[in-house]
Amino acid sequence: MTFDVPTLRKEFPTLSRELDGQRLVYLDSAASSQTPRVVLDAMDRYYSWSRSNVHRGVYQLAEEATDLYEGARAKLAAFVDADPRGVVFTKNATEACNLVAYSWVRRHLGEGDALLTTMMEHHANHVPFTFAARDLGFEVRNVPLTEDGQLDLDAARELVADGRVRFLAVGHVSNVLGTINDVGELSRIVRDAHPEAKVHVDGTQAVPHMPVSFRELGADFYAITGHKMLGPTGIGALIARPELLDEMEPFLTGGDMIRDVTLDGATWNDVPHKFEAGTPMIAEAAGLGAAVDLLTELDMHAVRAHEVSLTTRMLEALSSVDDVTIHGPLDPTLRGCAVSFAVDGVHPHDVGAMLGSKGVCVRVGHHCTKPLMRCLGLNATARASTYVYNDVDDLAPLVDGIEAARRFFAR
Amino acid sequence: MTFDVPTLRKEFPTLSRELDGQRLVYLDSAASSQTPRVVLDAMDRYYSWSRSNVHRGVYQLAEEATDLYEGARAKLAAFVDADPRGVVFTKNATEACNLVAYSWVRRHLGEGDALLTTMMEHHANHVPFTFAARDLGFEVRNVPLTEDGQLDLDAARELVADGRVRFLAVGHVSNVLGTINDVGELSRIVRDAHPEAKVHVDGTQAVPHMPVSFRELGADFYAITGHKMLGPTGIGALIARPELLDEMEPFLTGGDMIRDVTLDGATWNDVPHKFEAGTPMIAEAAGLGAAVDLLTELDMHAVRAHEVSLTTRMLEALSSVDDVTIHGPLDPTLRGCAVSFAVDGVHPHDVGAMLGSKGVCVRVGHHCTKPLMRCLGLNATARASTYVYNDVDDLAPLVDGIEAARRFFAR
Amino acid sequence: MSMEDLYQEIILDHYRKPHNRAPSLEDEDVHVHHSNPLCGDEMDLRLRVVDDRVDAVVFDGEGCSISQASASAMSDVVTGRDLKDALDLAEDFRKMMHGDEPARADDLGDGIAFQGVAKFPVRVKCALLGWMAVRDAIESYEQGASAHTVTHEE
Amino acid sequence: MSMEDLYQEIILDHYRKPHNRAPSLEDEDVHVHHSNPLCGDEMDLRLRVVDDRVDAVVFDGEGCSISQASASAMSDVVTGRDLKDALDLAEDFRKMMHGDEPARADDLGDGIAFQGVAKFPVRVKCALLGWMAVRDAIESYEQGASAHTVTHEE
Ligand SMILES: Cc1ncc(COP(=O)(O)O)c(C=O)c1O
Ligand SMILES: Cc1ncc(COP(=O)(O)O)c(C=O)c1O
Repeated sequence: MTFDVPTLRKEFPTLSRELDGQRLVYLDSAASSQTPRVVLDAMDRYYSWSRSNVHRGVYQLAEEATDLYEGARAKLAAFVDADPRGVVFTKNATEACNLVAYSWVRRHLGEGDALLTTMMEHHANHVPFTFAARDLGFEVRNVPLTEDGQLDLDAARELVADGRVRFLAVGHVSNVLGTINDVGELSRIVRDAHPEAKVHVDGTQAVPHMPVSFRELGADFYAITGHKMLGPTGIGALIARPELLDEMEPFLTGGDMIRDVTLDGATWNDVPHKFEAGTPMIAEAAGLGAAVDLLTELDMHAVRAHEVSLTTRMLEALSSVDDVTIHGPLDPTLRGCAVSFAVDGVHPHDVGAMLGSKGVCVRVGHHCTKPLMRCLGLNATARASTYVYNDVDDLAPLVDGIEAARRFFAR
Repeated sequence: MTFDVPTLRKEFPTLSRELDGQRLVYLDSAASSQTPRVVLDAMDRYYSWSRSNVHRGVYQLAEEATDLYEGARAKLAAFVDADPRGVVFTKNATEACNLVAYSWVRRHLGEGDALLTTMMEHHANHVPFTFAARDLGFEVRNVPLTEDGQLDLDAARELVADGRVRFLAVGHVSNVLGTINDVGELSRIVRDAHPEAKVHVDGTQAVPHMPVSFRELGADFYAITGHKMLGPTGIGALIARPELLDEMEPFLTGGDMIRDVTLDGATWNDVPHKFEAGTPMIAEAAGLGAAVDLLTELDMHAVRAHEVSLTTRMLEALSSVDDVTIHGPLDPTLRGCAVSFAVDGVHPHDVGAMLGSKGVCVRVGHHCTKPLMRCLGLNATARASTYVYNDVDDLAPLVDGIEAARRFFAR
Repeated sequence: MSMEDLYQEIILDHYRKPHNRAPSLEDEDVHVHHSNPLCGDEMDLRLRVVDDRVDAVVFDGEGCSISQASASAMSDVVTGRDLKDALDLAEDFRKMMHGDEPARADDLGDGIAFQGVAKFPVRVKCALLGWMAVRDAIESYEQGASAHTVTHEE
Repeated sequence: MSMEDLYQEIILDHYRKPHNRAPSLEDEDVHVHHSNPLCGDEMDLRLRVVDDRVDAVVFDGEGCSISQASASAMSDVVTGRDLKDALDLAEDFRKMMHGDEPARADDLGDGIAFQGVAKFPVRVKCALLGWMAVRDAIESYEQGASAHTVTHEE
């Protein structure tokens, strides 16, 4: 149940690049993962062999393109254990969250209602809902965090007690703290207080890294992005219960999502097409399909096992550096593999620049989680995040770089 | 001012494919164009060399990715003679039209107002507005067509006479009739009746084929799609006056488009970023940039000249076949290079299948223009459309295939 | 994709001389309207039922050769059958269009000639149009009053 | 991307021992708050004007070494200059950050050490933070009443 990282690494072209003569150490997969050759090849095959538009062509190229596109949908559905009719392709996870905000939240919530989200959400899973709240006057409530960066479920119980919470938006895994949230339990809390409440999960940081079953999770909506799971840029998906999609009004409208159009109205196509307006991301779907194939071949249980063991070593390594504070849970089994840390007295920007100068790529900033930053009393963190192509040999350069930053920026 | 089609054709890998031993004759560029190697190479370079996320990275890869992405914006802006601050990347033209519908139309039009569009719009430029009208109660008016498939501007004058029309949505070039609309004149008609009226142009079928200056056109919004202009799938753009974007509320919200987020609100980033939520289409932008470079190198005046001459020959060729009726203007200088036609007694589907069996790829169906189809009293047409890689040698297979269909399906 | 694979002679015969093609049907029990939004095909199908049997079925409308020929073949096959049996055949045909071997090949009559269409996904909807229309007509009849009109889109 | 290109000794000196860094300023005329949303930097800048000259300027806040050092160098440069001149230097610095040769290299004082930052686009905003804050403070002063507070985000 383990895989061979050095061999796998060869499949990712950027990883063989050198920066100023130093090996590139990519520790920013939580922002965007590297893309393996199989994914590039799948896209290239489409462009060089079957290049055409999907769905309406009567010639062979168009049929091949349609098969690629719909085939990718089936693959992704199988990968997350969902019904293909509930897989809507979007350009990224952000669009998926907005789809839910426009087609469900904005059409169901109003004054007197409340929406529950958390203090650790990525802006993609927060702003679409607060923006809707501003327009429609419903209330937004935020589940606070415990000391160790978990959702405070007792506080959540209180927040839903008045029965007004009709919608929950929660991240599956935090992109800053790494926390794996108990989405099932939080859903139960919300639905116990309001059985008809809908649950939307931001799975952006979960699906690349661990086995996920949409059916078992019991959510209504689940957002995914392709570029963090070995796929190309420009594609994501909303996974949803197809019956729910059936009832919903569309979000983006235009070609391909309609059944008929008259001068003053339209009837909608079947789901999931009703939610896919215009020419879709055909090459990107082909690429994402190939990424899903590779992840399936690696086996998501093995991926998770590799990452737990690597995160264990990462946490040890970071703890060994003086003046380094780790944000988020310290137990690797409770967390994903994005690890945020602070270096006392050195601004994250400077930590990042020093690491960058040594070929080590980490992310610094607020990671699109301003409410969380405020909650932690920070402006920014440095974050190192790993994936299938990382291994323990990537940890020494990280530690060396942090040590160098400490020395260089000592006052 | 002419270019060498046989040489150029070599740059488009799919075109060297054979179908059942026959040369592939691609006449469906109005649906999606072929993609040249330079575009594939640009995307590959990003994925194999600079693969990372944009905008927030302090390491070199992220800076390169940002340069690629913002560089593509500058290129596209120059290509259509617009301010880069007014270039918003979207996933396709349909999203661009929806952006306008959500961020301008839905926030400004209500009962008592009217929106003007035309009988020949693609669903992408029609349904987002009729859908908004249904929700908000404003009126939608449609400019009818003259006998020869032009907009009836006299009728338009009457439609705006009561001063209620506050918004115009019009296509620059029809994807079915080929008609090049006098967008400037129609805008004047609308603005004469209501000086504050906004003009949105669907330029999807114009920008790939002729020189376009957004500034000269005088529109407020202009929608574009990448996959019809030699670019990749999964990217389009809304071109807009930046001052207007400044005033508007965003559409999609989430990461990268905000300045600050608090628990119950957000302030927005500068334009155009305010309208680009989430991880953008980085590779796709790099690809679109390369497509724009190639088109610039070919010179859009030369492209247009090539297409006028080829369309002239296409119209002649089709007219020479018995029982063939051409829809839309017969004067090639008044039209783009999408040519719809009917073969008397043979259903378009059967025409398309026969052509497909001979390696000739044309589109059949309603082309996402149901209102136009009703207006023409048709259910579907067959459409042949050309681009820079087509030449007169593609016309004989088209004519042969139509003749074959006539014989085969004669009753 | 060769023309011969798709357009068998028997299909062309039905296309050139369709059976039971008519704009109206005396004493009709059900009238359904089906359209295939993707190719713009439209079909009106009228059904008359006597003693729980398909007494007569006629179709009319616009469509490609495959949709017209398939409806023609369908009309031959279902006429005279009891409703349940006709529904069963429609389901068999549908499955055949999705690549299954037909369970009742003999009973499908000329419908069997359309088996090759399964290889052409875009045309599957065309071949199904008439069959789906008759299925809806029967189901509408079974659910509804003695006579009513259903406008149904695929 | 080597550290030496970016972090010149003079920059590190300003970073380690910033000049005019303080949380308040007696008799301040303008207080502006700038933040760089991308890296989460925040800066409070206070300005006192006497006879149309920058009598004093202090800054405070959170930021990386570049933003802190640049603000420190800026404060040295603008103090004592008349407002127009200070604005002009801010513009010269801004242009330098966008790759232009500075027109008034000598007058930019230690600010000139930041020229290399132009090669690091993500850090340009950091280096600009203090300069843009002082520009806004002066412009606010010129437009506004004798004393007021402006919260301004880049
Ligand atoms: C005239 C016109 N407008 C809009 C569109 C929609 O473009 P896209 O599918 O790329 O969103 C198309 C293409 O299908 C078109 O031809
Ligand atoms: C937790 C989380 N949610 C949502 C997103 C947004 O994903 P995208 O930028 O692909 O829309 C991200 C990534 O930036 C993320 O980390």
